[in-house]
Amino acid sequence: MAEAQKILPVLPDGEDDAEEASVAPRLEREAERIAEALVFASAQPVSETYIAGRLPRGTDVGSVMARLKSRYAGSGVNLVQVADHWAFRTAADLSFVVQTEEQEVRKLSRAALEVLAIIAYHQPVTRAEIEDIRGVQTSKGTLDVLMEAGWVRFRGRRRSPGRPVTFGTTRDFLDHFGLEEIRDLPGIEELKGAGLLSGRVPSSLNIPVPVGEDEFSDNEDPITQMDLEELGLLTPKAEEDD
Amino acid sequence: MAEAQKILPVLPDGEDDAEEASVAPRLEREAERIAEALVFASAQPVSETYIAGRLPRGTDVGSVMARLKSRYAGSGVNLVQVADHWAFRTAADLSFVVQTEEQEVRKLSRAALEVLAIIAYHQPVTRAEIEDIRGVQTSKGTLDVLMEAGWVRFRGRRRSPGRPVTFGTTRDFLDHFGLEEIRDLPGIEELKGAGLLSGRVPSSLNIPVPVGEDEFSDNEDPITQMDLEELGLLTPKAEEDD
Amino acid sequence: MEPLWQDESARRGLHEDELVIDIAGFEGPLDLLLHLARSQRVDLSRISVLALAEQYIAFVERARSIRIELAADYLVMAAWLAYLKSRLLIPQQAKDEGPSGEELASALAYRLKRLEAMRDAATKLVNRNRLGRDIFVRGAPEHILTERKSEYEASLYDLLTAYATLRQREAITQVTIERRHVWSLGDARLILARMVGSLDDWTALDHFLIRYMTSPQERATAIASSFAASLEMVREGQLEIRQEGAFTPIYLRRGPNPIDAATLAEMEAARG
Repeated sequence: MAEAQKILPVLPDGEDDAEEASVAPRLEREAERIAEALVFASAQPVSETYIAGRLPRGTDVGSVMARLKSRYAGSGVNLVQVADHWAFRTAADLSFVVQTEEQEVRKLSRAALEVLAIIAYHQPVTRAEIEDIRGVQTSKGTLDVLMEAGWVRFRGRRRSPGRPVTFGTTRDFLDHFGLEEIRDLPGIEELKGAGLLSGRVPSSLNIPVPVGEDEFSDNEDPITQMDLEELGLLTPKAEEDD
Repeated sequence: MAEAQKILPVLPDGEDDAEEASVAPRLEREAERIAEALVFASAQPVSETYIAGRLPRGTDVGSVMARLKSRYAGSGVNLVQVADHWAFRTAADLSFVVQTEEQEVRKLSRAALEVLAIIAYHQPVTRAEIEDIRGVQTSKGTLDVLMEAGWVRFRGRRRSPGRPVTFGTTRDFLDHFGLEEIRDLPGIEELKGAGLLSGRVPSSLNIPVPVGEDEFSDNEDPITQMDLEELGLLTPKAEEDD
Repeated sequence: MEPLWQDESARRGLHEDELVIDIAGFEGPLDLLLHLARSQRVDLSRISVLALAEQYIAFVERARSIRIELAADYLVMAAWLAYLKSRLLIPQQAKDEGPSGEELASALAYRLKRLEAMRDAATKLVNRNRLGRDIFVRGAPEHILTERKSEYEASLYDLLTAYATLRQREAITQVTIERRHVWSLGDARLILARMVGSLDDWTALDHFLIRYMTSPQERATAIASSFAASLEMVREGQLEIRQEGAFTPIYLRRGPNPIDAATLAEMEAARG
């Protein structure tokens, strides 16, 4: 008390109940913080009664919310009231920043993942070889999806009867999966070690070391302009948008 | 301009160059609002480059984020940095109020936790090095669990004979444990100083490390033909492809 | 503080006799050693490695006396510690180039300290404020960021899992499983290489081997395999071998062409 007396004259408004008054704002601020965290973390707008239930008994929720609302008034995010519920919303004038990215990310199907993995490990690989490894036919759509995603490309042609097209992965593939080079893909021992492959795989199972981007194997030719035209990739895009 | 002039006298520090100065803070505040809206709208950490791409050219994103961070410092919601990403998270001291019902934090086995710590503190680290530290083989599935949780990833390969794969932690790991960067791991500097992170035991002082492939902890029974049929793994494959 | 692992309290309260029974609760010899070291109740850098070695060996012997099946790791460690003990007790000879007992002891102490440090780190980590338990994200995010160029999402983990599952599925139909009840030559060779690599003196190593490494059922295969492996190593000059007469102890020591660290590392790697 004696100490408080000494300090008092320095305070801007030296009232008698200054000691009490200095505690109240702290509690008020704490109530605001709690309300703020509750509304932030909730998946739905939060009712005032719910908030009240988490604040010290006797707190005036209405004024807590009003203060919080004004605190956010000029921000990029606003506290808005919906009926007697509260929620945070991006400030209306900034909705353009947030709304540009409507497109939703799609998960790759299991089939697509399998094909992609085979192409990554076994490249350069032909479609027939992919099907041989998977034991099922690969629908055209699956390869299309991978091409569209920008992860798979035509690499070249196998020097074998029919000169089948070979597939390989792209630079974007490495980027997306955080690989420096294709040879960084874990080998059989490492897949086993990481528990992805069980220890009981027969010794006959071997995983090839993928052949990097620009190295062409002996029995592979680079893809040419003509090939691309043949494959229908360079035809004028008239019939697009079907 | 005319408007700015009118407002000037009201500003607390009406200096001569106030005209320029009054524009800059407004732009700065606007940049803060945009950054705030972007990060607040997302549950995932948002990269600084992404934010930069949405701010006026030439904006110093670093200082915008720093100001925003200090603006939120005492609030119920904090702006936190996760590697080069930013996210809003509820303040740690409010965890007692925010408890949601569906909260479920992955319970890790003791072994998994130990492996996680070793990967975090020693990264990039190979599996052999992890086992050297623990003195036991890493059971299959331990690394698998950590990777599935999204906390551990294949990082690359060691430039040493055999090119063993190295492991490291992910941004999700930092996010989950509330770390800005790896250097914030508790006690990492002391451990480094004590030589416990880099120091290698000279190989002439080899202490026996378990030999491979005997799986003592492995209490699985061999898979039988019948199991396989039960699991549906041996049913004839039709052309299942989506 | 959240208990780090459930069996912790139960384990740490064990008496030594119970320890024997609870061998399964330990994650390998180093874990057991660390537990024994902690029971000395001193700073790890000041533990008596000799006392530790003795405790460990006594422990292993007790476990064996009541016929508890011990994994080979524990026995290799026992053999190694017995060797370490002899290095610590017998004064270093002048022309001995191998690591001294003290060096070996400090290497062991280092490994114990490092393991303990990582355990502490794990505890600190798991007790941090964690996302979803103490700290929460925005509950109603207003948009999903697509920072990536691709509109498709897949992680490396997804990719590898898909590939591994696929290859496994393809291969599994041809699986034949065999259980190994014998020591392969490779096993025996590696164990010998680890233990004799730095032995300058004639040592009755087969004594250690048989005493610590094998359960009675495995004795025959252990002797046969290590003997065959040792002959091979003698031929390559990695070992020298001596026996006074039939059924007398077999002595081993480092040969003129000893295994260097790199070769040993290679062997370890090959065993994977």
